[in-house]
Amino acid sequence: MPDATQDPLLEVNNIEVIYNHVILVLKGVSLSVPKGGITALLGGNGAGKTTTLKAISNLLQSERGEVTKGQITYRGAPVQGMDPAALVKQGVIQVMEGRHCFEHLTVEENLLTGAYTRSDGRAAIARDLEMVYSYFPRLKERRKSQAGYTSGGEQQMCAMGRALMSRPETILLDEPSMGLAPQLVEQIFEIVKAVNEGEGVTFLLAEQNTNVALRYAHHGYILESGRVVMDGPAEALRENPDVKEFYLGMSEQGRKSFRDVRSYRRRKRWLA
Amino acid sequence: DLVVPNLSYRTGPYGANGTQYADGFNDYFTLLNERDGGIGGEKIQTPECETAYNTEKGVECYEATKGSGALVYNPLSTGITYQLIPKVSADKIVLYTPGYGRTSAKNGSVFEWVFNAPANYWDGASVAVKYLLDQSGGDLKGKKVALVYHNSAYGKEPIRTLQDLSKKHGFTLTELPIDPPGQEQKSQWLQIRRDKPDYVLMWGWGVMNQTAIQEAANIRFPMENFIGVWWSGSEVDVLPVGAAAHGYKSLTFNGVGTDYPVYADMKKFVIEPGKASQGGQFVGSALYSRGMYAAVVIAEAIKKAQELAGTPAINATQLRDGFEALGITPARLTEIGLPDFGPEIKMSCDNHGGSGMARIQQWDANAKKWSLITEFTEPDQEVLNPLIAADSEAFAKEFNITPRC
Amino acid sequence: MIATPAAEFSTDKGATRPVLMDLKNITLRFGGVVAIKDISFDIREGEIRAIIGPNGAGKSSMLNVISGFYVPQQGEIWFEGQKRPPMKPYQVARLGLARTFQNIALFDGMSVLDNIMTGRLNKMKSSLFSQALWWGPAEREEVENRAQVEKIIDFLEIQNIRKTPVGRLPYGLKKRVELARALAAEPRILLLDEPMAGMNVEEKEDMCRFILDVNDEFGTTIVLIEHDMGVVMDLSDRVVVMDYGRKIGDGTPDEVRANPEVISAYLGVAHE
Amino acid sequence: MEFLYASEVLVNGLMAGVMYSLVALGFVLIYKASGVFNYAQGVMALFAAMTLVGIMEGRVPFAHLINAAFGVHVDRFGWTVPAIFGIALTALIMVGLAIAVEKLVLKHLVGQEPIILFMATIGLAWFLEGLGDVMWGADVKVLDVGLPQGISDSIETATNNWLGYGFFIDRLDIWATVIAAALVAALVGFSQYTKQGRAMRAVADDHQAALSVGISLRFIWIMVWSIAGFVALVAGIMWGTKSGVQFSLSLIALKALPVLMLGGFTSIPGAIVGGLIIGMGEKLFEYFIGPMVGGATENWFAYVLALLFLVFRPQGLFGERIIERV
Amino acid sequence: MIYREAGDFKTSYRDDGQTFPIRLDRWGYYALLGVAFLVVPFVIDSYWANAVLVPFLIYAIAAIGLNILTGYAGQVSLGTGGFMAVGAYSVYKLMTAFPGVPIFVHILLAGAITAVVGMLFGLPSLRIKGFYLAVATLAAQFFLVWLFNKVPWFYNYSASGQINAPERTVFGWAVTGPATSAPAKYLTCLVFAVVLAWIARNLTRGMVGRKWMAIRDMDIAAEIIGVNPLTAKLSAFAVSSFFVGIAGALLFSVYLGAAEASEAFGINKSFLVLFMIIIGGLGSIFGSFAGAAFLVLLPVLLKNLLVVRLGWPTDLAAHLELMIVGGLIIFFLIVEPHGLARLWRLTKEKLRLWPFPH
Ligand SMILES: Nc1ncnc2c1ncn2[C@@H]1O[C@H](COP(=O)(O)OP(=O)(O)OP(=O)(O)O)[C@@H](O)[C@H]1O
Ligand SMILES: Nc1ncnc2c1ncn2[C@@H]1O[C@H](COP(=O)(O)OP(=O)(O)OP(=O)(O)O)[C@@H](O)[C@H]1O
Ligand SMILES: [Mg+2]
Ligand SMILES: [Mg+2]
Repeated sequence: MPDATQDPLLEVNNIEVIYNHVILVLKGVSLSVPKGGITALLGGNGAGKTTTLKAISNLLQSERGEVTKGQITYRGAPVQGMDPAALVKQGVIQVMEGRHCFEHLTVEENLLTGAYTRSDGRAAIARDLEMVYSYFPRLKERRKSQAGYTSGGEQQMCAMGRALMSRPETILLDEPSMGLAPQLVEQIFEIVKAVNEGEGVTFLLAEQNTNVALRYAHHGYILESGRVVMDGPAEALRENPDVKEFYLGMSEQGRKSFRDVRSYRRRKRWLA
Repeated sequence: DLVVPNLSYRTGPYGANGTQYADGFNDYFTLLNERDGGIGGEKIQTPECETAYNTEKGVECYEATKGSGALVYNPLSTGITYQLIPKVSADKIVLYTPGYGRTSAKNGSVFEWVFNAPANYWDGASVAVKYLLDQSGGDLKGKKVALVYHNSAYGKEPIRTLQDLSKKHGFTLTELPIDPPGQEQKSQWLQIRRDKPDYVLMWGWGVMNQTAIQEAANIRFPMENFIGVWWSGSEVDVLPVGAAAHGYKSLTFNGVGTDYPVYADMKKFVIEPGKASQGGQFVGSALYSRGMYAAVVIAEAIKKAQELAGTPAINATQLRDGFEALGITPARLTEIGLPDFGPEIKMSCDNHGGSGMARIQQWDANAKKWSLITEFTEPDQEVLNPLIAADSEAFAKEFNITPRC
Repeated sequence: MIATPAAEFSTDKGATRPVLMDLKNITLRFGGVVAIKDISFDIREGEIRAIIGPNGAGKSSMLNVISGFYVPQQGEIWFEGQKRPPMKPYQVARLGLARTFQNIALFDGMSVLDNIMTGRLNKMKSSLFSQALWWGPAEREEVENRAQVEKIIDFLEIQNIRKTPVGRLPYGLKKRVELARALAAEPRILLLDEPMAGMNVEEKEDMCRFILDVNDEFGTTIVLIEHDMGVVMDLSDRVVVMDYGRKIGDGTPDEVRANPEVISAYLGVAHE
Repeated sequence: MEFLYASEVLVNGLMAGVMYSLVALGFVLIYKASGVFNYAQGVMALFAAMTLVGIMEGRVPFAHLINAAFGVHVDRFGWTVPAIFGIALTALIMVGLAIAVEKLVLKHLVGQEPIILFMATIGLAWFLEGLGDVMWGADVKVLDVGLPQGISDSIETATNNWLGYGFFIDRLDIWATVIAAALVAALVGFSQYTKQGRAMRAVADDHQAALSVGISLRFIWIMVWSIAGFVALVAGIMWGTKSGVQFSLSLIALKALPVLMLGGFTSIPGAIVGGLIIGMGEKLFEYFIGPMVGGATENWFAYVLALLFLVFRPQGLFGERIIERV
Repeated sequence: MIYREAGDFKTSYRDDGQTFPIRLDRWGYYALLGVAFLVVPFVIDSYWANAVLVPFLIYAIAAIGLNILTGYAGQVSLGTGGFMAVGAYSVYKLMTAFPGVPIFVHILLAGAITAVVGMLFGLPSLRIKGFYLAVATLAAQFFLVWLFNKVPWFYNYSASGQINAPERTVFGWAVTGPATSAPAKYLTCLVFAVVLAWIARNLTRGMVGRKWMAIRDMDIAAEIIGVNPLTAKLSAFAVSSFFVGIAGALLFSVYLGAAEASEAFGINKSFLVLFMIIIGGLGSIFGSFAGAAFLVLLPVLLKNLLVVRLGWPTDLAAHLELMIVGGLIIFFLIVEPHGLARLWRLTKEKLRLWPFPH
């Protein structure tokens, strides 16, 4: 199994991100994503997961955010300032949080835009389209409808499928499980696993569903208020008592009912 | 120095027209300054201010220049004129609006500060009708006349006069408004095609003129029966239409072309030394000539005012007196080097509008020039005077003005 | 999974309370797509009613029907024993329905406080004219309602972001603000569309606590769509299961969990 | 007879409508590709036409500025350029303009709300208007690229023989119709069936997502603005030939707006159908009803007509359905 | 750390809701009002009044009006010119028909009439949205101008269709007509601008304003949580038109003194006011003032610089002015798409943190 120290494909070095010139969001985040691995980025709401992913794929500019310190390298070369499209050509594609399908395009057209940067011919693209449909049969049923009118889950599949269509080397997945039925969550992660193992695609995924994420990931980083507070191999994190309590919802006696957590408690912070 | 601001427009929808007029206006004063050292020894300054034919900018220009001792304004815009009439009356500055502006300003006893000699729109309408009478052997009974007009204060001015004239002479009048800028006139001209009027009159400005001439040609309307007001009779209006515009007619109250003695001096003192406004590219054009004509009248009035006041450094009130005592005879025009360039003007305290005479010019598309085809004709004062009296009285009542003379 | 005594209590609650809203034979079509196919179920006073089902099953559409945004081609809605005439959504809101949305529908240009205040719009009656003058009745009313809203802000622990424009908030907090807005309306029925999507366990626990508190303290009836089975099973009194627009199950969590059709269509495997 | 008059008005209205459509097309393209309502489209037509005349007549660009700054007297180079080269050169300049617009304006406004982009195009319109005037002067220019103008005699005689009433149809309008039809066919094919066309529509929906799948916004924008620039050039040529190249040319944008509204901002065929309906409607209305209400109804009538259509179809006749979901 | 809010505690919800929560702002505001009312009238001359301050104040009123509709309620309108014309012609008809009634009453009534007309033209907004609506409002623009041009009753049958404002006085001071002094013009407009800005502020901080903003941000969600789109949109149209109508009435009666519908209230006016609010900042009352100041002052400044100072030919200056204003609009949008108001707020946020960068 690949681990963080060997052959890092993508490296984030102590970056700082500021929105709107005044809001400091990331306060020195470092990550390293090994080639062929699945790396999970965990953390609560507003921890800065999305921001980190956008910093990598250079999508911050359009939100008036900027990386003010630190460095991001892909295959050893810095990517800052690169056109996002150029990055996709290099094989890094992001599945954005909140789906972001092209509403007025049909599901199939959405998928085809994923293949925009490819130049390996129609046949190959058609083959991959079939592959995506085989992963997500529901999409095939809805292929002719405008994406804007499909349900939340269908849109999530569409966004995933669209990314796969670009035959990427690395996929940045932002909250893939959000809004999906439990069965489908497992399915999506199975697909991630299959793509990872079968085609050697590297994944960096931001996830709230720590449970599943840590089951499929090889390595995990935990982010809080813009800082990495913990990282390690997935199994190690799974066993960590703090992670267990705050991210997996387990107490010593195993999973407890949501009905029972009624009393107010202050969470322990790694960093004050 | 004497200050005569030039509120011009060289941009916007009417920039192409305004530029030529402003050039003529500037160049004549440059000529006086260069050749004669000004008027009565006082140089004339013509600080220019761009109004873009926009009333608010016009007001800004007026306010910006009036402090410098401005004597007279000539904004070349009916809209701005209406804006300035109350202001000049309060500030006691002369407003000179030859061939445009408020027609009833001819009544000097109500409009103390406004002059619109040699002719106004109602004069124009009447002269045009007289010409039509001439053309149809002195009788317009049963004839049909269509008026194509710029749908604005300017274009609406002649309507009432024409209505009265149609009653008097027994022709029917059809009014066809065109919204500015007026690039689309298909339906109006197809109406003309259907109704087959004998004559078409036009009160247009800017791109509307040439579109109308083009459309007239498209429905094969005989050009010689199509007559524009003086603002619809410049090269800008006919050149783009090409050969189809041949024979188109318009009113005018000034001469065109460079066949006047004054141009020898103009060439020597202004154009060749490179002092001409915009490099002198429009010298002799219809609008250039009209701008120059306005400058001539103002210069003559200044001269008169200097005589009356006994000092060359006159103020605006003295200039008003100069205007009211102004008389420009054919002899005087010849003396200036512009023989037969404009009608005779005789003004007084209550007549601020001169004789109202105008003539007809016709476009020769082959030679690409205008030629004058009639002599100066008097308008039908019998019809016009009551109209002017009524309109100015209404204004006097609204603004509590007691007639002066 | 440990069975909780709460589940039994809730069964009881579901069976004995009077019916507040009754949906009868609802069918909803979009062109060729049948989003809801002849579904009937009821909602009882004070219960927590969950709707579950795979993606695209028609759950959100169902909420839209209840809140009057979609008009079903067939079917009737009975509210408090009376048939509800055709109504505009804002009229439905006046009956005492409030909701949150699957794809957060906050007013991005406004502060958190203003967003929550909009929840009280049916409680504030001062006229345009008196608001223009401000001094006097309008200001008094504003201050009174502000006090109510502050209670909700305290309750949901979002004091520190009161004045922040919601556009800048992270996902989880947005969800909480949306809940606050819905609560501010003091609704009879609260419709929640995936309120816990994109949250980690700890945050879900908080959210559950809020939901249960609302239900307990104000006796608010709650309709809940959620994909986290843990949450659904622990919280709800009765569950409706939808699949492809059909109803395939209705009953207590335990009954539903044991329903083979539900297992095959949605849960995948018998849930832990 | 009255019927024949009316049908002549109708035919002329249809043709006028085609002329509006030429301008509307440029709007549609940019709107489709970037969700930007490009206020500068009319000015682009003016600018293109001015440049074309300037090149063909061998005018010295910025002559006026140079003269004012250095006290010299330059005006013409003294050569003339054939229309076909002039058009090619102008098209190149419009591509240059597209690149400049992308680099200096759009690039910095990725992901902003439509109204902000709209505003930026207004700034652009002002800038271009000033630039055109400074470069080529504000005089009325005559444009002649060899398109025939004036009444078509053959149609007149043909209809005269057939109906006993000669229809007056401007040959320029016939040309406009042919050119517009060709443009529409080409553009529809492009946007529906090619990869770039699809990418263009994707960009219109969601800038961020488009970026994230590797569509280069910069490329798409340059491409679309270049095409729109070309369409503007075509419109400029037609209108410039019709009524001279001058400031008022930029105002024909106002005639294109109701066409857009009616046809739908996002639909290329809509631009043409909208143009036909508007042209026909306003001409017939002015012809029949105008005289009763005092005339000059065309400006508002076009808008009111479009408004009535919109009340029934808020996205215009062919516009994409406005997606309303929560 | 001169500019700060620390130590400036609010102890009631009332205080918390006030217009200028920071003490320094409040003082600055009072000082500005003091200068505007007590100093400026004594130093103003007719150039400053007619070319700068009066148009600035009038456009600020119109901009606030349009900002209510577009910035707060999200309904883009290009009918401002037409609505200003309604205000102008209403006040003209009222002034000439009832000369005895105080002019302030006429101006307010003109606003009210415009409000009714605005509501009428606001009806399509229930179906039509976004740029479609913007273009649809042009129907109002063109139709209204046509109407005032065509029906002689509106211009009292004058020969040319021009309307002229007769003289009317307030406490013996002429505020309309040619004899009006510069301070009188200025003060009249200032009173209206201040009172209307205050009303706009009240409306936008209360529930009405929230409903408008809710409709703007997400109309469907707003309707589902209980906003009646009909009343919300129509009230926005009404209030907005009321402001715009007053601006039109002032423009005609106090500022220009004479007007003609198609020239003074053409489509350009609609665009100009829209530019003002976008440059100034959508959804900001301060922004309305800033935008009006920017677009009134900049051309005057540029003209004075290029023509008066540098002595360039006027046409070249006018063309360059277009280029510069156009370029500056783009520049400002790039620097801060949310307008001058946001730029101002960001500066303040930085000042608050100063000397620390974050
Ligand atoms: N465009 C923006 N402008 C200002 N602040 C922003 C912006 N986008 C995000 N933020 C702030 O950055 C912080 C981190 O946000 P981010 O979206 O990266 O969190 P996240 O970890 O992805 O959270 P979630 O799990 O809720 O998606 C948040 O506090 C948020 O308020
Ligand atoms: N306005 C609409 N027009 C067309 N189709 C629609 C519309 N709204 C919903 N649908 C379709 O109806 C079906 C049900 O959608 P709905 O959003 O209710 O699903 P859901 O159960 O909420 O799914 P999810 O869990 O993914 O949110 C989907 O197939 C969707 O594409
Ligand atoms: Mg996130
Ligand atoms: Mg849903």
